[in-house]
Amino acid sequence: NIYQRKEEGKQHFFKLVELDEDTIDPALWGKNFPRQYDGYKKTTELYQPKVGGSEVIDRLEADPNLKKLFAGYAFSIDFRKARGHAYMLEDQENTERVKQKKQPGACLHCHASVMPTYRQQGDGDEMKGFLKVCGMDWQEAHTLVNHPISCIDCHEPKTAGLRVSRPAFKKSIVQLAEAKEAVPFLPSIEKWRQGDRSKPYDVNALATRQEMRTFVCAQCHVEYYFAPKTKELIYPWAKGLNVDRIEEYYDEIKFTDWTHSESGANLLKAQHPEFEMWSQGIHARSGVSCADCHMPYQREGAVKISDHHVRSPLRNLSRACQTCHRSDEVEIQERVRIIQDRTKSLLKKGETAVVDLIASIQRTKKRNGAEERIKKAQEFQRKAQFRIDYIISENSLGFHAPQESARILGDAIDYARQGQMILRKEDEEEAED
Amino acid sequence: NIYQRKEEGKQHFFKLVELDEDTIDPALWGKNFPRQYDGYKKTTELYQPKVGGSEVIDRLEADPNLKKLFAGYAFSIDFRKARGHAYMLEDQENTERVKQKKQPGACLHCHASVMPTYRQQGDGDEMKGFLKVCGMDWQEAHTLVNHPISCIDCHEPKTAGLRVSRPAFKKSIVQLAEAKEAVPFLPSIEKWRQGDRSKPYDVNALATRQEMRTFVCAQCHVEYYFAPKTKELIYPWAKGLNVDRIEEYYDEIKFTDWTHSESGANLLKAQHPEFEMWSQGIHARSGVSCADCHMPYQREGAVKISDHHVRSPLRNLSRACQTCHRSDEVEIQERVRIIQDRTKSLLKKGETAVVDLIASIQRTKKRNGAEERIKKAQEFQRKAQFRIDYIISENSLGFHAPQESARILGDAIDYARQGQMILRKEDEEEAED
Amino acid sequence: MVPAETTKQEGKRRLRWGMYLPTALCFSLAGVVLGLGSYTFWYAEGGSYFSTDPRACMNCHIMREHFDTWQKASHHAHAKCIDCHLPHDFVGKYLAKAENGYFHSKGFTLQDFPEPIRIKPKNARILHLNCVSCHRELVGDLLHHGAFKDESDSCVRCHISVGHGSPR
Ligand code: HEC
Ligand code: HEC
Ligand code: HEC
Ligand code: HEC
Ligand code: HEC
Ligand code: HEC
Ligand code: HEC
Ligand code: HEC
Ligand code: HEC
Ligand code: HEC
Ligand code: HEC
Ligand code: HEC
Ligand code: HEC
Ligand code: HEC
Ligand SMILES: [Ca+2]
Ligand SMILES: [Ca+2]
Repeated sequence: NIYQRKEEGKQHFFKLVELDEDTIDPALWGKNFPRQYDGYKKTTELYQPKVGGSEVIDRLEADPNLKKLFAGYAFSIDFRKARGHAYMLEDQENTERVKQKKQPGACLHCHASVMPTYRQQGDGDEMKGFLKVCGMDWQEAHTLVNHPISCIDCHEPKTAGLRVSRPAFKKSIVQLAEAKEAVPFLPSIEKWRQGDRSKPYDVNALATRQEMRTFVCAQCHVEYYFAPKTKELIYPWAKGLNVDRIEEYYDEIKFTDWTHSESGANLLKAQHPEFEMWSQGIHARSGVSCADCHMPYQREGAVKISDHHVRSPLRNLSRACQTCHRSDEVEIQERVRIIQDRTKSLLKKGETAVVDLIASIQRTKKRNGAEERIKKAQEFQRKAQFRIDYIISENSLGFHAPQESARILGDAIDYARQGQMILRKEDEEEAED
Repeated sequence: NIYQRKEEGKQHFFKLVELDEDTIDPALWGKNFPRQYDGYKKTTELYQPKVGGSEVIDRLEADPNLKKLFAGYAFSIDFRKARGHAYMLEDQENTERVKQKKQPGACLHCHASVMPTYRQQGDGDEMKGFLKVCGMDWQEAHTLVNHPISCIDCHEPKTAGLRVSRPAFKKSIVQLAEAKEAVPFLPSIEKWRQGDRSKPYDVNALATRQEMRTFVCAQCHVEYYFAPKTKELIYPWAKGLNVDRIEEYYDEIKFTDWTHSESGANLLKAQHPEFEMWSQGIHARSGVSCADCHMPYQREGAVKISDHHVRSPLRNLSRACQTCHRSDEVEIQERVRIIQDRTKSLLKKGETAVVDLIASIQRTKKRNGAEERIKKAQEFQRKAQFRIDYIISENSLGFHAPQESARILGDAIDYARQGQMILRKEDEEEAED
Repeated sequence: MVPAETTKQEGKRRLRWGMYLPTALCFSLAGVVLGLGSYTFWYAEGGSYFSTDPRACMNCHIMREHFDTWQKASHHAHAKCIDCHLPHDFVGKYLAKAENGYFHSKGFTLQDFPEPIRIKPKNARILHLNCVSCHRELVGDLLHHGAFKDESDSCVRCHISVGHGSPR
């Protein structure tokens, strides 16, 4: 490149500390990069409205439908709103889902700075260590880690360039690359697909920088499941990132997270599919990354840095949105509100429909002879439940892909109501079973 | 060639013909404004894929559900895709809805250049003439007009500035101004609301130029009804422009367009609510007008003119979209397709649900004693039908407001399925009626 | 502003460019000739095209809007057309001028360019590098850590309005 010379910037930072792959302690990184460290530390800030005196928003309390929807599963015991990155390990330790239920070591993949542990457990082979730790009991695995997310999880220690570290992501993105569904929002994968495919897609080598600004987040902010026996953590992308493809994938491998304690249906649990939802939205198609909105640039003295106080962009609208959108803050806020209100209104209807369906199944179960129809109704519950849960657990309340979120909820409503219908008969109809 | 190019630096405009409020003939306007006239004439172009050898797309043939949904109403006899403006009068003359059914003179308000007729019939008072013509038989009124839309319908003849001419619009926008629902996308109305309101909102005096670039279209591309006795043409905006507000309005005045011939439900007909749907979208909030996309600027030599070949922007993507959106044409096309595909998929489910509901009601009607429940089911049909029809008859297939369109369809599905449910009983339930 | 740093590496590149200079000049010439001849080019005031004066660009009415919007935009006081649109280094500047001169003359004469006029990918990269060159002080650290290392990102992605106001 003839103009490459200009790419070389002026250097303002000083290498005071030698960092390597085992340097988890962010304070050490902070010696070299004090501004980023300052931002990172702010993820301890609590900014949610306090509910009932506690600092935690109890989602089960905020929406009474949830207990019913998740009946029989750990999420009906304890389910809270996410807090800042600083709390990720502590919040996992404290959730009743871990305290009251048996969980695998796989949980730690996204809640701790875990790479050195993987290497250690795998005798230098991080994939091997990853698999080993996944299969441990949570309690055992937990003794092997001691820090929430740190710089090393997103940065390569020599240059501080971005890279992904997480084994589950590295493996699953290979599956995605090999899937058929188009991914125009991930140009490096589209490009790899055009090639000879002799080697699997290698994310750290091939991803564009702008993709990396999303991929580092997609290491964790994704839908996942644990392989039934090994408890290996897997992201269900082998058919694509659309919710319908993910469901197909689960159906094909006959996967089930739990059996609903009231209806007996075999259900799927959706968890924070932010990456998947983002991928269906107009921002992804326009090349806007997670970091653009959640870690916008910020001027600090003579230099610009990425704001490492990862948080809701609504708390930082001017930097997060206004370079691209010229409206004033109130207007931008209002646009987000409208999108989220529409999502909420459909979500409420979806939840009501599934709750109704659960009650119908429960009532119908009391009599004999309806087994076939109950089975069908349970299948509808599975489809509807996964979709409303997809929106419940996606943390932007529809913002990351407004129309797609509404489409998913429309489908959910239709499935739930059809499930109910199967359990009812028109007055004129003969009993079929 | 390059000499000419240099010449075109200056714009020439010669007033060759004196125009006044009675100059309907666009050819006369064309003497002064030949470029705009050239564009206008192109609205004769037929560009839809030809179906069955005909130049007209038969929507009833394309979607067999429609006959069922509109059973008992004129729209089940003949319903086509819109064509260019040049055809508006001819297409109304030829529709079986006019040939086989009695229609009022009100129909002509949006299909002919009708203002001189109104003044003539009202002895100089256009409001009076408007009301008189509305109440006539279509056949009688039709003899009073002879030209589809012309320049005079959107332009003031002295300056060629934009203005709205249509009485129904002028009256209805006053109602909208007095409504409670916020209309941030119409700043001149918000401003009027802040004022002392001593005089009703006067659209030609108060609207901004950018609003006028939408209002001239909103004279016709709107949902409407005829007042039951007088057949006065009215736009149902007294509570706001959102579909839920419009439904409330109709329910409050107990309005019904027709009674479904199979289910007996009293239903509403939605017609081309482009303006209303646009108002709920992000483009409206961003101040983007109908003319920006449907009449984009086009350079003719050194002069920029508005493309008077009003048509689908998909046939003119670069001018219609690329001034604001930096993506290439294929990508823009793809974005529209994705939005429209999502809408289509939900619409199909909505139609199926309403068709199912109609069948349920029909079956249930055969027995006695279910009157109360049938009545409730019919109410659900009304709600669901209006919403799916709102999307069917809105001609952008969701593009003008993607998430809102999906929300409306989600609601429609929920209502239709609830209607069905009322007619069914769970096996365990006692018959209630 | 930060004075251009002359590093060893930079010197090396200059040298390397010295080797290509003849080729570049050829291209440059070919560009002008292909651009429907020097007559066209001069008639359309191709001469003033090489000037730093923004009014030179205005010689074509087609550039009028860009001139007008530039006058209202934030950089009116800081940068002229060529500061943003032509490479700041000597060789690149003339190569780009020749190539762009070709497209400009061709476009203007044949009126066959697509509208709205859209910046070509190569020129978008030149533009980006010009932002960097004036703002190196501010964004230097970002570049050091690999930011903007490929063409998936550019300053203009967020700051498109600095030259001609916001398109939306
Ligand atoms: C190693 C896993 C991991 C990575 C990588 C990660 N996150 Fe998180 N993130 C989490 C977890 C876990 C939480 C919830 C913490 C809690 O509630 O205790 C969270 C919480 C959040 C929150 C909520 C913060 C709040 O204050 O409400 C946001 C926003 C967020 N992450 C965005 C991002 C973005 C953007 C990136 C990439 C730049 C990213 N995350 C990378 C695991 C991760
Ligand atoms: C694929 C990455 C990933 C895995 C695996 C994972 N988490 Fe999380 N977890 C996250 C992210 C991202 C958040 C923040 C977003 C949210 O709250 O939905 C989060 C939030 C949480 C929270 C705070 C909010 C809440 O749900 O109450 C708890 C507690 C939690 N996780 C526990 C667990 C447990 C227990 C497991 C294992 C069964 C687990 N996590 C596995 C990524 C993960
Ligand atoms: C165009 C801007 C934009 C992009 C791109 C974006 N987000 Fe968001 N995100 C938002 C907004 C706005 C919200 C809603 C915040 C709220 O409700 O407080 C949000 C919410 C979230 C939340 C919940 C935060 C909270 O405080 O509850 C998480 C987690 C999140 N996003 C992660 C991601 C991830 C991961 C990506 C990339 C895959 C991403 N976002 C891409 C704008 C964006
Ligand atoms: C959740 C992921 C994540 C974590 C954790 C993280 N960073 Fe970053 N960091 C990013 C992203 C994304 C960028 C933007 C990089 C780019 O645009 O190329 C960035 C950029 C940087 C840069 C380049 C300059 C800049 O500000 O853009 C430095 C230096 C840096 N981070 C240091 C740190 C340090 C020190 C820590 C720990 C205290 C840390 N990072 C933790 C995601 C992370
Ligand atoms: C780097 C650029 C960029 C950033 C940052 C960004 N956006 Fe966008 N936004 C876009 C683009 C591009 C579009 C697509 C439409 C277009 O081409 O203008 C868009 C579309 C939208 C839309 C309409 C589409 C929809 O999904 O309804 C909304 C609303 C929106 N953005 C809000 C936000 C908010 C809120 C933020 C900050 C949290 C934000 N954007 C940050 C570039 C950006
Ligand atoms: C006087 C009433 C009236 C006005 C004013 C009006 N339209 Fe129409 N428009 C119609 C009618 C009627 C049709 C259908 C004609 C037919 O199918 O024969 C139509 C058709 C159209 C079509 C479909 C064209 C095609 O080729 O498929 C578009 C697009 C359209 N109008 C946009 C607009 C826009 C934009 C404006 C304002 C700049 C506008 N209209 C103003 C009555 C009007
Ligand atoms: C408020 C304005 C308005 C009124 C009143 C109106 N139309 Fe239209 N009409 C339109 C517009 C706008 C279109 C183009 C959009 C479309 O096809 O939905 C149209 C399209 C049509 C078409 C072509 C497409 C189709 O539906 O087959 C016919 C025929 C038609 N109208 C007949 C009538 C008849 C008959 C009446 C009176 C009962 C009437 N119109 C009243 C505005 C109006
Ligand atoms: C941001 C651009 C944009 C704006 C603003 C806009 N439209 Fe559209 N409109 C479209 C697109 C795109 C379509 C879909 C065209 C297609 O499917 O061929 C469409 C479709 C239509 C159609 C059907 C055209 C056909 O050929 O079937 C009509 C009629 C219409 N719009 C009228 C309006 C009116 C009236 C307004 C203002 C109240 C408006 N539009 C505002 C972009 C726009
Ligand atoms: C459906 C409405 C409509 C009709 C019919 C119509 N125009 Fe226009 N016309 C517009 C709009 C909208 C503009 C843009 C005005 C603005 O931006 O202020 C416009 C602009 C113009 C202008 C100003 C220059 C320009 O091109 O922007 C002239 C002159 C003009 N029209 C002449 C005509 C003539 C002559 C006819 C009939 C052959 C005609 N118009 C028919 C809507 C219409
Ligand atoms: C005059 C400016 C303008 C024109 C013309 C325009 N748009 Fe937009 N568009 C916007 C703005 C502003 C947004 C909102 C997001 C933002 O602020 O960037 C937007 C958002 C969008 C979005 C994302 C929001 C959504 O509704 O999903 C799409 C898709 C889009 N436009 C497509 C188009 C197409 C297709 C056309 C041409 C038919 C078009 N636009 C014409 C300004 C425009
Ligand atoms: C401060 C930097 C700056 C200056 C000075 C500047 N421009 Fe630009 N120019 C831009 C940017 C930014 C773009 C948009 C590039 C893009 O879309 O990627 C642009 C785009 C253009 C385009 C292509 C149109 C498009 O939208 O892609 C033309 C033509 C142009 N400029 C001409 C000029 C002329 C003539 C002048 C002087 C009167 C000028 N520019 C001054 C930054 C500048
Ligand atoms: C000879 C008439 C003429 C002159 C003088 C002129 N332009 Fe242009 N310019 C054009 C035409 C014609 C196009 C469209 C060419 C195309 O898209 O292929 C254009 C396109 C451009 C583009 C975007 C297209 C691209 O190739 O990236 C930029 C940027 C630009 N001009 C900048 C300038 C600057 C800066 C100047 C003055 C130094 C200037 N122009 C002087 C006629 C001219
Ligand atoms: C010829 C030098 C020069 C060029 C080229 C240049 N700038 Fe600037 N820019 C300045 C100066 C001088 C200022 C004002 C002082 C400051 O903030 O450094 C400025 C200010 C800014 C600002 C802050 C004020 C504002 O306008 O928002 C931004 C952002 C910016 N430039 C971005 C860019 C981008 C992006 C480009 C390339 C498209 C660019 N600049 C090209 C010299 C330049
Ligand atoms: C992803 C979006 C994004 C990109 C890409 C981006 N910037 Fe910025 N830039 C911002 C934001 C946000 C601010 C405001 C920071 C603040 O207010 O603290 C900013 C501020 C600036 C400022 C003004 C700083 C001040 O306050 O005076 C300049 C100059 C600037 N950027 C130049 C550049 C240059 C040069 C590039 C390319 C190397 C670039 N930007 C790339 C988002 C971006
Ligand atoms: Ca899951
Ligand atoms: Ca109606």
